[in-house]
Amino acid sequence: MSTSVTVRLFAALRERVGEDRVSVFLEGDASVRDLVEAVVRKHPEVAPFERYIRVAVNSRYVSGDSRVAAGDEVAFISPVSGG
Amino acid sequence: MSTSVTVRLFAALRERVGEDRVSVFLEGDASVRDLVEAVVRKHPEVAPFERYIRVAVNSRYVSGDSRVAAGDEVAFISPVSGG
Amino acid sequence: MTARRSVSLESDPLSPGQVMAHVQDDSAGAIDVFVGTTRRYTEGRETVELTYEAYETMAVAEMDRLADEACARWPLTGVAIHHRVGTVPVGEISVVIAVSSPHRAAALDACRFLIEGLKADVPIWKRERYADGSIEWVRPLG
Amino acid sequence: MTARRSVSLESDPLSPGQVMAHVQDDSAGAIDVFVGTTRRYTEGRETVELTYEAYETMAVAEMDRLADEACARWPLTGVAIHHRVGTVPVGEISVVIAVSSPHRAAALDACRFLIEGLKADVPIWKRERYADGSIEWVRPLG
Repeated sequence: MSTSVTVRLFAALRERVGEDRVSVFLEGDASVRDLVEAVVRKHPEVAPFERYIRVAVNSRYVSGDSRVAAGDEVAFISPVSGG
Repeated sequence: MSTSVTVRLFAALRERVGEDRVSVFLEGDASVRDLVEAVVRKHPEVAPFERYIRVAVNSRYVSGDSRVAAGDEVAFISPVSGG
Repeated sequence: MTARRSVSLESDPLSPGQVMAHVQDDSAGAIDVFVGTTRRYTEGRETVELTYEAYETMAVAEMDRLADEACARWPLTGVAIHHRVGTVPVGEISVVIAVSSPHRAAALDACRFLIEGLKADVPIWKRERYADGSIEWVRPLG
Repeated sequence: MTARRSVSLESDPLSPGQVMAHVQDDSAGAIDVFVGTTRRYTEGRETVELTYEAYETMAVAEMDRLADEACARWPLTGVAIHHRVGTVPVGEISVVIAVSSPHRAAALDACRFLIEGLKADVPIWKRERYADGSIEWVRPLG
């Protein structure tokens, strides 16, 4: 079984990729870590951000072990600078 | 040589004594400690405050060893409660 | 106690007085208000304006989570966090955090917790436009 | 850097916005404002109003000294301390302290230092009038 996951991008990461969302296919029971790797394979320009990105699923930060399911809203959060 | 020193009183201490200033005579080279003792002798109602009072001379807190000179503005500061 | 609560993203200028009004309460003796403004000079470079971009739904959710956590840790009567998005010229306000409590230490501690938490976790990003014409996202790699 | 400075005792109602305006500065990125208000309930007793009495010349001198000390310890761009005297009904403001700095930690630390210093040293005294009719100076014996 393969799922399409769309990831929202913002700010520097959005500009770097040139899109405000990217989609990848994940096989079976994929983790957040698998998702990040799949995005970096498809969009190598994300690589410099990889170690700084936190992943949010449905508006909450999640760990790399978390699972991603079809229908989840996923976002890559590069270091924030509000305030 | 004897000096008359006037001490300003505020708030609870003022109400306790019933006056907003009291005067005492001090002999010679008197310290702040001597002044407090002289006021308590003359106005025994000040005694409950004695250990809590800080003394200000010319708008600055001073230690018990400080000297009091004629013309100084002296005040007894009971525990403050501003803010 | 249930604290008054106001969390929002705003595209119009922020008013500290209005944010403070959200936390005023007869049982509060202390209010602490933190205001972040656009600074003209940073390490000698002149800034003209900042632009804030937010992941809006999550930013509001994170600000709410921070407010929940502050209310769990301190006896608060009100918490407000208002952050601006879009372009903010020098001298204007980007964020206002207001906290009320019966006790001043709680108001001060909670306000600090909220601004530190906001800067660490709330998905809002800042792009700086300098007087020399350059435009940069602020520390995109942490 | 020379910080903007405003220290005063006021018999009219205090406005946090006006006090804050005294410390606003292009080179400040952070402003912290502490507001003390008259609380209705203290340990279950209802307060109707407070009356503040000051040894005015010394109170201003001590607030100035605290501002000097804060400016010596932190890189501040502005310090304002305004305290009300006379009668302050429940819900009104008794004190506003505003501090600005390029750095938020400095603004927060200095604001806390000033309110703690004010409560410890500035010769101002508070008399509480309760709903049950009694009138008391607050902790006259420490």
